[in-house]
Amino acid sequence: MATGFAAFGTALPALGIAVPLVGACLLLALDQVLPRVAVDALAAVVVLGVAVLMGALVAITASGRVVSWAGGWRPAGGVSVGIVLVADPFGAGLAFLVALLTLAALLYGWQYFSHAEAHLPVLLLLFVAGMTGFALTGDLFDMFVFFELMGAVAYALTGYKIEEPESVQGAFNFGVINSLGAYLCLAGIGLLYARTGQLGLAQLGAALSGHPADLLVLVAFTLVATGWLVKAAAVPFHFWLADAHAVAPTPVCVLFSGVMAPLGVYGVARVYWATLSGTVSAAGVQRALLVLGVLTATVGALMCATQRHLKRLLAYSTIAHIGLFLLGVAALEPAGLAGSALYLAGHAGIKGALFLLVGVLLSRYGCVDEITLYGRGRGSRALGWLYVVAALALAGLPPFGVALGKAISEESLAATWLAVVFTAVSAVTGAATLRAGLRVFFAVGPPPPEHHDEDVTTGEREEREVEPAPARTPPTMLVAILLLLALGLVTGLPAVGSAAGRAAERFTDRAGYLDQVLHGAAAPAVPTPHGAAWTALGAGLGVLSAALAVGLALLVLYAPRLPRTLRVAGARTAPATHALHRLHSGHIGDYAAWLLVGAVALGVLLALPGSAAGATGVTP
Amino acid sequence: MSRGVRTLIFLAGAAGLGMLLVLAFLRCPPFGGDWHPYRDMAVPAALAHVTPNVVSSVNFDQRGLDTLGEETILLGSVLGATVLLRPGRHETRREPQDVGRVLQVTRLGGYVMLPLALTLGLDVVIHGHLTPGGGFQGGVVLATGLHLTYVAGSYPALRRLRPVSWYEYAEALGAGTFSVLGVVGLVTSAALLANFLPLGQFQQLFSSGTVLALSVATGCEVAAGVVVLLAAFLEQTIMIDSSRERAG
Amino acid sequence: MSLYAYLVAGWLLLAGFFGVVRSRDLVHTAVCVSVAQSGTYVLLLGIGFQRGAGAPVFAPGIPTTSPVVDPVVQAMALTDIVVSATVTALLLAIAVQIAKRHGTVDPDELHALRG
Amino acid sequence: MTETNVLLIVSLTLVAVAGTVVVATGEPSRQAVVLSVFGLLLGLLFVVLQAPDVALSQIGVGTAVVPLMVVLAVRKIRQLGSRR
Repeated sequence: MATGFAAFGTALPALGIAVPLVGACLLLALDQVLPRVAVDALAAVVVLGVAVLMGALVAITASGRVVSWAGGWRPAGGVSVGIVLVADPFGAGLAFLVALLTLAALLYGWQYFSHAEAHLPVLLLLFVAGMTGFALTGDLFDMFVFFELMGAVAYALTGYKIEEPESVQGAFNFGVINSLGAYLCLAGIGLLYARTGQLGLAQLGAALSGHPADLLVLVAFTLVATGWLVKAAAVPFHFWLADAHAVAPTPVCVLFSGVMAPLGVYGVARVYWATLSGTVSAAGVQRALLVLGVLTATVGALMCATQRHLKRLLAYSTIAHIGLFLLGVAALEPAGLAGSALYLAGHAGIKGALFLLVGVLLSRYGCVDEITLYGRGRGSRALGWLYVVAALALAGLPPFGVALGKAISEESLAATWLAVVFTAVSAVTGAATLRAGLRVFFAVGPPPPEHHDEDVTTGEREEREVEPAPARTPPTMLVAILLLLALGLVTGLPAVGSAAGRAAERFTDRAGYLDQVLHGAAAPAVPTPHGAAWTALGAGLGVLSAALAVGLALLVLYAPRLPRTLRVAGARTAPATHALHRLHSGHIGDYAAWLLVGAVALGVLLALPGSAAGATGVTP
Repeated sequence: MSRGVRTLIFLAGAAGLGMLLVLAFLRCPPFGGDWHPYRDMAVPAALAHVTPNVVSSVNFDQRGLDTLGEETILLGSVLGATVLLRPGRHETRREPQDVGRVLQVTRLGGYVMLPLALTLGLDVVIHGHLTPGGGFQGGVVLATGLHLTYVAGSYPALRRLRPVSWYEYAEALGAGTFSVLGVVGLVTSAALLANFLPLGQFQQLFSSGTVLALSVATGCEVAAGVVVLLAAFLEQTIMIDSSRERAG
Repeated sequence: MSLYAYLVAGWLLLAGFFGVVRSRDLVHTAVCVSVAQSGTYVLLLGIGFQRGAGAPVFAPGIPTTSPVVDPVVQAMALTDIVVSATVTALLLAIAVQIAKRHGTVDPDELHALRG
Repeated sequence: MTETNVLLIVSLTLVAVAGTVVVATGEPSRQAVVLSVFGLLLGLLFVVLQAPDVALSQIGVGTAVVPLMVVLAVRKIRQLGSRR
């Protein structure tokens, strides 16, 4: 019985990849024959199955990693020709999150989403397989393969609405930039292979350890990290994200913002801790993550605050939050990582709910423009209140998971100025989200003036995703929204916090990872660290950023009634904002040029001597 | 951003990255050297599983999970391309005409080559574990061979050879077989994509266990997938009338 | 000589980027992306090459002890080729739709996504 | 030994030049032809590098399938352009 259970446990990571694949093939063969309801139901059953399996995997990994060698090529003497799947609580948790969000996406699109002759559920299942594989594999080249799988399916999903000019252009930009990033990443993998002759994360780690990183290893890490950071949409690799997230079908946006982009941050953290910690200079890694994190958070927040296209607004807020996740990782210690992980999970639920609420607006009014929609949502108070709650949760209102993760991250970065960045960025993105919701659902403030700026994308002319427009919101859509909000709430539970703390200890234990993967050593128990819990200070900062968000939103809404001097001060910042908008040109050539510059900057930040400890108050 | 500024930013980035790459290349082991630790493990592993083509052994046995991912990328992209190239709301299908301007020599050449290409493709698929080639290469040859009838100038003939929905089933069948063989390995040998079939004798057709089976499944998927992919592009160009489509 | 293969790989990678940056036609852009990727094939196979070693396929009559070049990079390059072909296919399909919706495939004339 | 060196240098140079020409060819229907040649030269390089499996793939994909898709896409885009 005990061995049977253990065998079941080691089979789980493989099943997380194989079950959606078999399901996709089955669905592809059957979806011309079966009636619509059966196709939807089959897809939902497969994803529910994956969710159950990955939930079980999360439970099992609480007591140690699950290591399984594909093909049965177990290592001898610390090396193997095979590929290893390694599930630890973070990897398993991400796989679980993927399944849950996909379930919500399918539920939202239940029977409604027009996908005649367009295989949407099949593409979603393949997407699940790609993301699960990326989260669970312990092999660098295999990560690249699953990265490309995620990518290929995602380009098609982004361009899915072929009738829309924005949609196809966004898909093209996404496809080109992600592919170029992936090729840089593959060049980096090649360099590491040239040096070590290994591809497994653990084998690479073992082969590299003992010597400080030379330029080859640094350049290789730069290239690999560039690939993952393109997926994560860190500035200046971020341009594609708003283009793609704003145009993809709404249920797909839930997955894009909730897990696909955050998987890039996970990739960087995974490769660093499993392979390169102790080899590359921690000070360099910390400096690079801090600079990119602050830049990403600031640019994302500014762009978010100045959007009127609701889905673009949410997309830029995702960029801002990715910056904050990077800052949490930048502490390079378990507490910051635990904070980022909780933040990420809570954000996935809340941001998903917000995207779906905007999707409901789109299905009703065929428009996602804040100014055109002013007051038009007044008929649906309930949705309005859900939106306000979600916006406040995004700003960091306790007891949601976003607030807990944010608090833990802030406390792990001892420097005060970083806590200020966290609070400011949460407040600004929360305020922008809230402002839009208050205008649309409650007609707060005077009607905003219509003004045309060729450097701003409006959302006036969008294709309805649901034809014909439903008279009232179908219950399945509401259930999906509530499910995602509940996810945001559950991730704020103290028990989840301490589990994340233990998971982070496990994640950063490089020696333990190598021993277990390469030599089959048992995983030792990890202590629950301090700091992975609610504190008065953390909750207070959460309330503060939520209150700031409300204040800022009201300030903007009532801006025309402000004293003249204040308005002039606001107008002074306009040229800077305008310049920032012009950089986001939608031009693929610009994006490719910035990608190269970003890669070089990353390399320089990693390689410069000296320490960033002075700025953060953290000594790696 | 103007073209000039964009190019300047590119040049700065390219100079930097070029420098980083050269610095890294200078520290690579010398080109053509004999230090290849993975190779030193992979070759005995391939021989132990009776697979003379070591690349096929790496692809389908030792690192089979990569290939599972790769075949799924192909499946997803073919599906994605057909989704992206589906007729829009205002588009209509028209009946294609035979292109009349093809030289008789070309036409004859196309028809003569067809059976040759199909035989060659099948040969490459089923001997992938013994000689260079395998499911992917053979599948591409098969699909390309079929399209020689298009080079021969007869799109209607190609369409008769190619009821696209059958190929879609074949593609799903090939990809599904790959995944299912992987799961069978998980059940029988407790490892995804384990080589659970009899290994046979060295240099025999029926040897190397699942390598042959996975290679054939891949061949089926790739041949069908490439046909579906090219069909989507051919449909767009030859059969879909976009003249009533509004421009953005 | 020992660096030449790697330099060619790096050159192709950057040439592809250059093409994307300067492109005036999205079909051209898609093709340049595939040129950038071909740099990675050259890099991988260059890394796995060994002078005097044969292909990693033991035909009848060739002793299994004779030296062969690295088969692992070849398997990686094979995967890479599939990825390249499929990405190019997707990008071309999207470019066709862009031509329909925007009436142009010149990136300088696409204005749907700004700010 | 030197023979291999010559072969390597020649095929690498041809690949580098052909790749550059592909990028420099702005007109996509001509680019499809150059791309096909580039694919073939890459295939030859892979033969020299003792990678027949990869060469076979590259020649199938790079000289036939991808250029054909490029030609078809260009033709479709032309059709669209001609009516405006």
